[in-house]
Amino acid sequence: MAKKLMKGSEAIGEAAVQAGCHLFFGYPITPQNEIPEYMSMRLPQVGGTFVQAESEVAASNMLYGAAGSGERVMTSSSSPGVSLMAEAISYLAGAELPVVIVNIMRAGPGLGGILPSQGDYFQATKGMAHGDFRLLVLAPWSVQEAADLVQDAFDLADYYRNPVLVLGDGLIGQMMEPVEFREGRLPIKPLEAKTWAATGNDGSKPRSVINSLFLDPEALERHNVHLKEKYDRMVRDEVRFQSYGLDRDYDVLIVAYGTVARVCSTAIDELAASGVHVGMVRPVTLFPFPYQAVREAAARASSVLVVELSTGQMIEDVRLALANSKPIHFLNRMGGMLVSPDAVVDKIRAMADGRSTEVVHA
Amino acid sequence: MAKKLMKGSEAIGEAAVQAGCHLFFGYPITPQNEIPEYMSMRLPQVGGTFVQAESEVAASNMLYGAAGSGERVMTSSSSPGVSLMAEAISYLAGAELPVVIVNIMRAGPGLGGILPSQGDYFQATKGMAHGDFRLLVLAPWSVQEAADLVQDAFDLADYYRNPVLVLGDGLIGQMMEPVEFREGRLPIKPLEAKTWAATGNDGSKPRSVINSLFLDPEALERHNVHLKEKYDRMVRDEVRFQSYGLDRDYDVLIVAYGTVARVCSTAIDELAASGVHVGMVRPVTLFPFPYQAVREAAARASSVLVVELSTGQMIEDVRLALANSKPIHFLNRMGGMLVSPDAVVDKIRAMADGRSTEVVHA
Amino acid sequence: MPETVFSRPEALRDVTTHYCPGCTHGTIHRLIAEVIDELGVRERTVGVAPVGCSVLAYNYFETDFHEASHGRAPAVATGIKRARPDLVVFSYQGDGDLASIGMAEIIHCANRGEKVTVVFVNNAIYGMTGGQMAPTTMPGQVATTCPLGRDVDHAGHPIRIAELLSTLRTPAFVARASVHTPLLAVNAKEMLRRAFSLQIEGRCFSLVEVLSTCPTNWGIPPAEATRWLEKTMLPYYPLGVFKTPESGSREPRPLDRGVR
Amino acid sequence: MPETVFSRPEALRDVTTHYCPGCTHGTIHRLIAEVIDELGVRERTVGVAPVGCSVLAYNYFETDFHEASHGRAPAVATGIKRARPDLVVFSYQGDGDLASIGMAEIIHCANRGEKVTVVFVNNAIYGMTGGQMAPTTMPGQVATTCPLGRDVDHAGHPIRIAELLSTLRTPAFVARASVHTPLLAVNAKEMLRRAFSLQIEGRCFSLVEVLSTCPTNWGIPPAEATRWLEKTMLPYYPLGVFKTPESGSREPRPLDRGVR
Amino acid sequence: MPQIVISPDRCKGCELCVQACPQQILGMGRRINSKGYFFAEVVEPPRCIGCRLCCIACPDVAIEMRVHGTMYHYFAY
Amino acid sequence: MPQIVISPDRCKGCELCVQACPQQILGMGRRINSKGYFFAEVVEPPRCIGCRLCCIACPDVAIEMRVHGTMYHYFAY
Amino acid sequence: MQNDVIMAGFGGQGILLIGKMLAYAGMREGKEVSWLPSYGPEMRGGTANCTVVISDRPVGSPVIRSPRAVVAMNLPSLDKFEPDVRPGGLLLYNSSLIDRRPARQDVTVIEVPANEIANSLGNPRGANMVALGAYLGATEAVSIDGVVEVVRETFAAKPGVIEVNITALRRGHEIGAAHTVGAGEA
Amino acid sequence: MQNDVIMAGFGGQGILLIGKMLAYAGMREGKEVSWLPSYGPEMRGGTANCTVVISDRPVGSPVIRSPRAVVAMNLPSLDKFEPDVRPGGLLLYNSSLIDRRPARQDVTVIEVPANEIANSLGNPRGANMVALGAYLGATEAVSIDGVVEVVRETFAAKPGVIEVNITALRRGHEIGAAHTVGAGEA
Ligand SMILES: Cc1ncc(C[n+]2csc(CCOP(=O)(O)OP(=O)(O)O)c2C)c(N)n1
Ligand SMILES: Cc1ncc(C[n+]2csc(CCOP(=O)(O)OP(=O)(O)O)c2C)c(N)n1
Ligand code: SF4
Ligand code: SF4
Ligand code: SF4
Ligand code: SF4
Ligand code: SF4
Ligand code: SF4
Ligand SMILES: [Mg+2]
Ligand SMILES: [Mg+2]
Repeated sequence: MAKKLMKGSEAIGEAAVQAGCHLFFGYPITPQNEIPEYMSMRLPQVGGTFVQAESEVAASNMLYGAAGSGERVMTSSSSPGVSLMAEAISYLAGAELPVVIVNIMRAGPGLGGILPSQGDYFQATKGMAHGDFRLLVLAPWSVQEAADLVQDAFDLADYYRNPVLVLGDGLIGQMMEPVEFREGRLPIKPLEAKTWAATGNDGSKPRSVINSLFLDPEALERHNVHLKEKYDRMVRDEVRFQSYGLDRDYDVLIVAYGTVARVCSTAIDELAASGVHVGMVRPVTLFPFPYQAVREAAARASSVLVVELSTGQMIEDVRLALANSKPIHFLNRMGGMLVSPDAVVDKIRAMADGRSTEVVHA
Repeated sequence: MAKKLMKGSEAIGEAAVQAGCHLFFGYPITPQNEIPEYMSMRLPQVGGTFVQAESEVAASNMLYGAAGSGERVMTSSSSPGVSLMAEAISYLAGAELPVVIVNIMRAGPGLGGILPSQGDYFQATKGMAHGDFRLLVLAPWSVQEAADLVQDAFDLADYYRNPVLVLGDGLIGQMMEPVEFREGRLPIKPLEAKTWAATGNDGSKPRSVINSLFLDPEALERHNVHLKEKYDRMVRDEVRFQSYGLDRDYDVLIVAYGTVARVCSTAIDELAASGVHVGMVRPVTLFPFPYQAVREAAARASSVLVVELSTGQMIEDVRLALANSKPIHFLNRMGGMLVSPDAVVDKIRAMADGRSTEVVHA
Repeated sequence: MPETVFSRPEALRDVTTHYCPGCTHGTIHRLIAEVIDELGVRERTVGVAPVGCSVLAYNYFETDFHEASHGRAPAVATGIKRARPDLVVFSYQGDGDLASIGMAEIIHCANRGEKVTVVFVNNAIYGMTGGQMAPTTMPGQVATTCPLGRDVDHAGHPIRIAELLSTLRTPAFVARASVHTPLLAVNAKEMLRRAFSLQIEGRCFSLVEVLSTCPTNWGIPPAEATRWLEKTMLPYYPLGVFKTPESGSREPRPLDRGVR
Repeated sequence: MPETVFSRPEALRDVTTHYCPGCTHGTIHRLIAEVIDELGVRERTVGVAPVGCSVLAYNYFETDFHEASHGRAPAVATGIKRARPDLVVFSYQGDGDLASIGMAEIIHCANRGEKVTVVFVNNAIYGMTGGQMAPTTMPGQVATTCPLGRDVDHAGHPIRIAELLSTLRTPAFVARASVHTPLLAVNAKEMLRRAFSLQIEGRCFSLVEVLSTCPTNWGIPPAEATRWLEKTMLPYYPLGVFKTPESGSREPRPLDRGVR
Repeated sequence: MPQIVISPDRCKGCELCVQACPQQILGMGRRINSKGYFFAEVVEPPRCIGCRLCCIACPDVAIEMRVHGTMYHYFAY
Repeated sequence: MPQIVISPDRCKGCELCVQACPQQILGMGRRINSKGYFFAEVVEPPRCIGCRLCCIACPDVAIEMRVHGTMYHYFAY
Repeated sequence: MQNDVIMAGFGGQGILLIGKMLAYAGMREGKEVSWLPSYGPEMRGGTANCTVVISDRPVGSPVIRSPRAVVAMNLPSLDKFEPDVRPGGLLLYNSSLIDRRPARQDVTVIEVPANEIANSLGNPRGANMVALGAYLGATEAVSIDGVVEVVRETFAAKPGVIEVNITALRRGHEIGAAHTVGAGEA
Repeated sequence: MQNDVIMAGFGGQGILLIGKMLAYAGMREGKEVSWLPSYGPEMRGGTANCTVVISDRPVGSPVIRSPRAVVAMNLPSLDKFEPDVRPGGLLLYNSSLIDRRPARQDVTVIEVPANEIANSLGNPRGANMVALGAYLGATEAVSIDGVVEVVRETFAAKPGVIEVNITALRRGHEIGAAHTVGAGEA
């Protein structure tokens, strides 16, 4: 198909529709209102259903019901709304339901503001809710990638029977860029019929019960082991990242994700023009995190710079990857303020001439 | 006061009352129903108020209103209920309200089961909700310590104007042990009058607005920086841990928290009886985590064993502390199954004779 | 040859429930199962279990099931029905589940007119968690979180779900029944049949509130519990049909009109 | 000396609001502030702001304030009032906030009989987020999430909060007013005065629903918006007092009684 | 002739059937079943009028009814 | 004599006062204020009857009223 | 020195209560104690059990996988806990409701016809007290006099049942004392 | 080669629209483009702006702190963005609504009486098109013919306004072309 100039939010919606998403349940929240708005217009055109839920709590539980019926379903929200989905997301993971959840992050905590942020990294990758579970987390850096990852997300969700979170920020949601949807796209994973779905039972197969309750602790432990094995498979098979400028020698390695990585790419280009070579590893999956890629790329650098729109969350994963093997520096903005290419350039210069000090952990 | 044999849940309630908690808002959930039940009986006796909220969402927002009025307030719940409080907890942190929240963890994910678990470690210490914030997290290992930490929690909450989370498990909630409440207990921190509280304004001070909204990103960034500084102060001043058996030489260092650490202490005693010396560092604050204590104690050991009732969450903090300096082994149970002293003994033996393999990260 | 004129319906699995002796959750289960059998929709019925004593309902019905999170069964049912309008979807919820934590979900599900059936079991208490006060607990009734009895000045009056929902403008079938005597149970089954039938015909949302006993947490034996229900609950929770898809809007009019 | 017979009330801060031209949020703010002034309670009043266009209400009232999370203002107000019964507590909430996400909180706050006052601003739309459908959006009304107009078969009929709440058994004052003409605004102020007075007397929960315009998201100029409100909303949302603490229970009776 | 069959293992001894029977022919036995409950028994089978009120009242579907020959019911069920 | 004072900077040009005035003596001016709005003006001050409907209708408290001497109101406010 | 015991039976047999009394008496003797109930699946009508630890030093694990003693008041409890008793430990079982003999050879087995004794004392609900007495008799984990005190306090509101319960306790104690077993070393 | 521009004005001035048209035309010429609106505080009646990047290679940062060009349609926008223009860059301002001259000496300043021109063309809502035309004229960021095409498509549903808008665009172009400025090197 030809390229279309689309808002990130709309591209996400269209990508879902083209991936066969038939139901969307959502509740408005800036900066992603265009996703439900797009779906309310688009889904009826393809025989699908859009329901404006009464809240994010309800939306996420509608998702649970619809996913348990075997349909491809999605919801989207922004930070505070995602927090309200926490309990249901734990249920979705516990009941192993394939759903796609989009979080277009805004700044917090609390009501915070509506401008871009990456303050939900920990929530997305580690402590989203009670209980031991993981989401597969995909972080696009452009509108095109957002569309691509949303489509992949549906396949991954179905394959692993696990919720997949697409983690963008206000920039991804709001900006327009050219997008192309591949025609005749095939699933990226071999997918089986959803025989586990609860769609009525005529006795030809065992009853389907969509459930996360295991009153017997031994059974629940087995379930936990089963889930852990699944997460381990994701760690083994689903790590995605992008290297930038690793084809040359570099002194500093940047680790950044999402639109921040784009800003860094501009800075890297500018520095290259002035003869300073910097490399970058951009995690595309935040869980599973590309520990090995970061470790290997860092091995060639003398120091590492982590850039985030938060007080420092992904930096913990970078520290886990590096285990003190390289000094780590940190550049961040918060509250909706953005990191500019200039700030990255300055920071790299400061690292070079000793004005920047390494982050040391307590 | 004389020792009383009390259920952990009741001791938590009584400790709160004695710390001057005047209001409790909660919603029933096993295994901590005895906390609201106790409060419904006890608070009216001291002129306080118990409100059974319609949900955990409501309870946590009632907490917000009451805390913003300057009163000492508490809620308690168990894992799924805490997930429903996520949004409000982010608001509480953003608006810097001092509250005490008790989570008596049960096994997950989803509805899971009601038996003890430590599956909410990540949620408590890292990703509780959207936005960049931290809770001070206290993890008792006995009923007496639960009572003590609840009292401290009120002081810490007031001092830092931050929510404090007391993280127990079903054992803490359900078991009875002797408890003693110190008479004439003084606050552990110098506390100031809550002039920031919104209690009506006669013009004698600036208006009080309890709020986490900052539409101006520069203002929100300043707020984030302010919060980060607060968390850094906690990291500097509030780390608590307990050492066990570090007064002798040891080959293995155990890191465990909560009731699991108690189980480990029995195992350590049993091993000591057979001439094998094992040390333990028990984090009492999970945030801030005692990185340094773990690092220093591990330096004297040849390997480290982390024991948890989860797929492995605190182990990430131990890895951050150790940065590959020592091999880490892991012992866990899940789903409500408990680690027994025998299992710990076996694991230590297995580490000694090479049957246990180090945990290696992706 | 003797003919069996009363036995376990097909839609009810042949297992012993975990319910306490005399708990009428069991009776209500059976009535639902009988209706499902009689309407011949067992193979396309999907139930939604709540969090409450009936959390294990999925073990008792011979149909596919979803276990919902506490209070959200109407949202889960919405998701199922919107995904698969050909299915017959019912939720089974207690009074803590539906009338407390799940209040928003039930009102909006009813108001959207989702074509699902809700069976609302009102036993005036939180059974599963050990007898805490429910929104439906009677004034003066003792519960573990109102040890001196529900004080209406502090906790308000019991909520009447059938009445509340019947005021919504969207067409619906709303009724209240009880099973504490066999004859009333027969009537309850009739209400359930109408509720399921209206769903199957694609007509409207339907909800049947069923008064139920909780001998364990009321702290009285089953037979006495039926008498307590009769004496205490029945006057406050009148039985009958409150709304039919034909009966239109029943909301109160203003006591006095505003200036125009 | 000229006497000033109309000017900004003391309880309303002397700042320009962020509301769009002609948005009646401003009018409602002023009426509340006038009532607070006239009752002489400004110094002990605490407001609770919602998430919605009135999210910045705390900048406009000269009283202490709490900013609540979306829909939970009644719970926040409960917390404040229970902590400090001597304060006069009011929440100010939009229809998305109160009637959608906050449905459970408003019903339970009213049902517990919290001695707080809720000002419920019904503008039939989500203003702040850019015009999505609200539970109060009129049938056929276009909104960004119902681009072809609200379809009652899909989204149900608009919810009437005053009617819904007036059916609860717990004593309360519940009224609906409008401010789209000056005379109705005067009446709205009278309703607000009664609502605050009943709280101050410790009598009961009180809620005033106020119909409001959203010229921006309705996509019509302010003067036309008042006419649209009059023509479209008023017939469906009648004005008046629906419940007073004296008027007792107003819930519907069953259409037909169950077998006894 | 209606015939009432009470399953000793399904019965939880709640006595609701005893209360329901208009003929007062049901009673609690003195034996304990595998779950620890005393279970209900038919005291005078011949007096049963086949009204099925006991069956309907039993929350545990512990009572079945069989009939030989035609019979009338109080109500359609 | 009632005197209407419209604050040009507070006025957002919504015209609600214009619609409210029974004397039809309010109108929109041709000047733009600092926020970019055309603001309301009193066209014929002497015809004002002091009913305050304009003040009540204004969502932005942009209209004040002063009076010289006693006056009657349509309603208590 | 540590005594630990798992007491188990039907929900209505008063198992949790005698466990609490034991722990309470231990505390009053200045011992370190813990009492831990099974709070298993949120279900009705199952079996109940509790673990009591009484020790001279701070109680380590309140969960005991291999207890020094088990008191089984019904068959399911015996089935469940018989295998867990620590070798050399103690197994008391309520022979009134359990019609099989325990199979373990490596533990001291004490047969306590608790319901029969209670019935014979005209105190049918006192079987739990008989069992507690028997446990005390066999282990002397705490002194019977201390427990008698606790009984008086516990039933202060129903003075009518105090003496019958004390009698039941003492009758159990006699049975247990016939098999005295020393406490383990911690 | 990269062109980037921040366009800013009152909410109702059609700023976001001309930004989109620019980006769209760029895309159709095979360039890489991004369009980013300010979606600031959820408030009404403020100012609006958007950033458009048109480049030969994948767009790096869609956020431009120091744009190569600024189009300021009202005074608050000029106040806000004048300092940010990259030295040597371009500053177009709507002199119809802005009564001060920009102070910057190190950038090319182009005065565009956008509203006056639009009014004079009988198309009072066309000031944005005049400004867009002026920007195109000065930078040739994309070809005016491409934009004309986009105008035709955009207003396809209201054919009546197409030609007046194209005229406004061309009039702006003439003004801008008088000051042609090359695009920067990325
Ligand atoms: C989010 C959440 N909150 C609380 C609970 C605990 N909980 C389980 S069941 C229940 C209430 C049960 O009462 P009801 O709905 O009346 O059902 P019943 O047991 O009386 O049939 C509660 C509060 C939970 N599981 N999840
Ligand atoms: C949890 C959460 N969900 C959604 C939002 C986004 N949001 C902000 S205001 C609003 C609705 C506003 O509508 P209404 O309450 O009717 O107020 P109005 O703006 O119309 O006055 C929504 C959905 C949010 N801030 N938080
Ligand atoms: S606790 Fe109450 S509701 Fe639950 S099964 Fe027992 S009697 Fe029934
Ligand atoms: S968007 Fe609507 S409700 Fe919000 S300020 Fe503007 S007119 Fe008022
Ligand atoms: S069928 Fe009727 S008469 Fe016969 S036993 Fe049952 S209740 Fe009694
Ligand atoms: S009603 Fe059923 S369970 Fe109850 S006693 Fe009779 S047969 Fe037994
Ligand atoms: S006071 Fe009355 S007459 Fe005078 S300008 Fe205002 S509305 Fe018109
Ligand atoms: S009502 Fe107020 S804001 Fe509107 S035009 Fe009149 S003076 Fe201006
Ligand atoms: Mg109940
Ligand atoms: Mg609204």
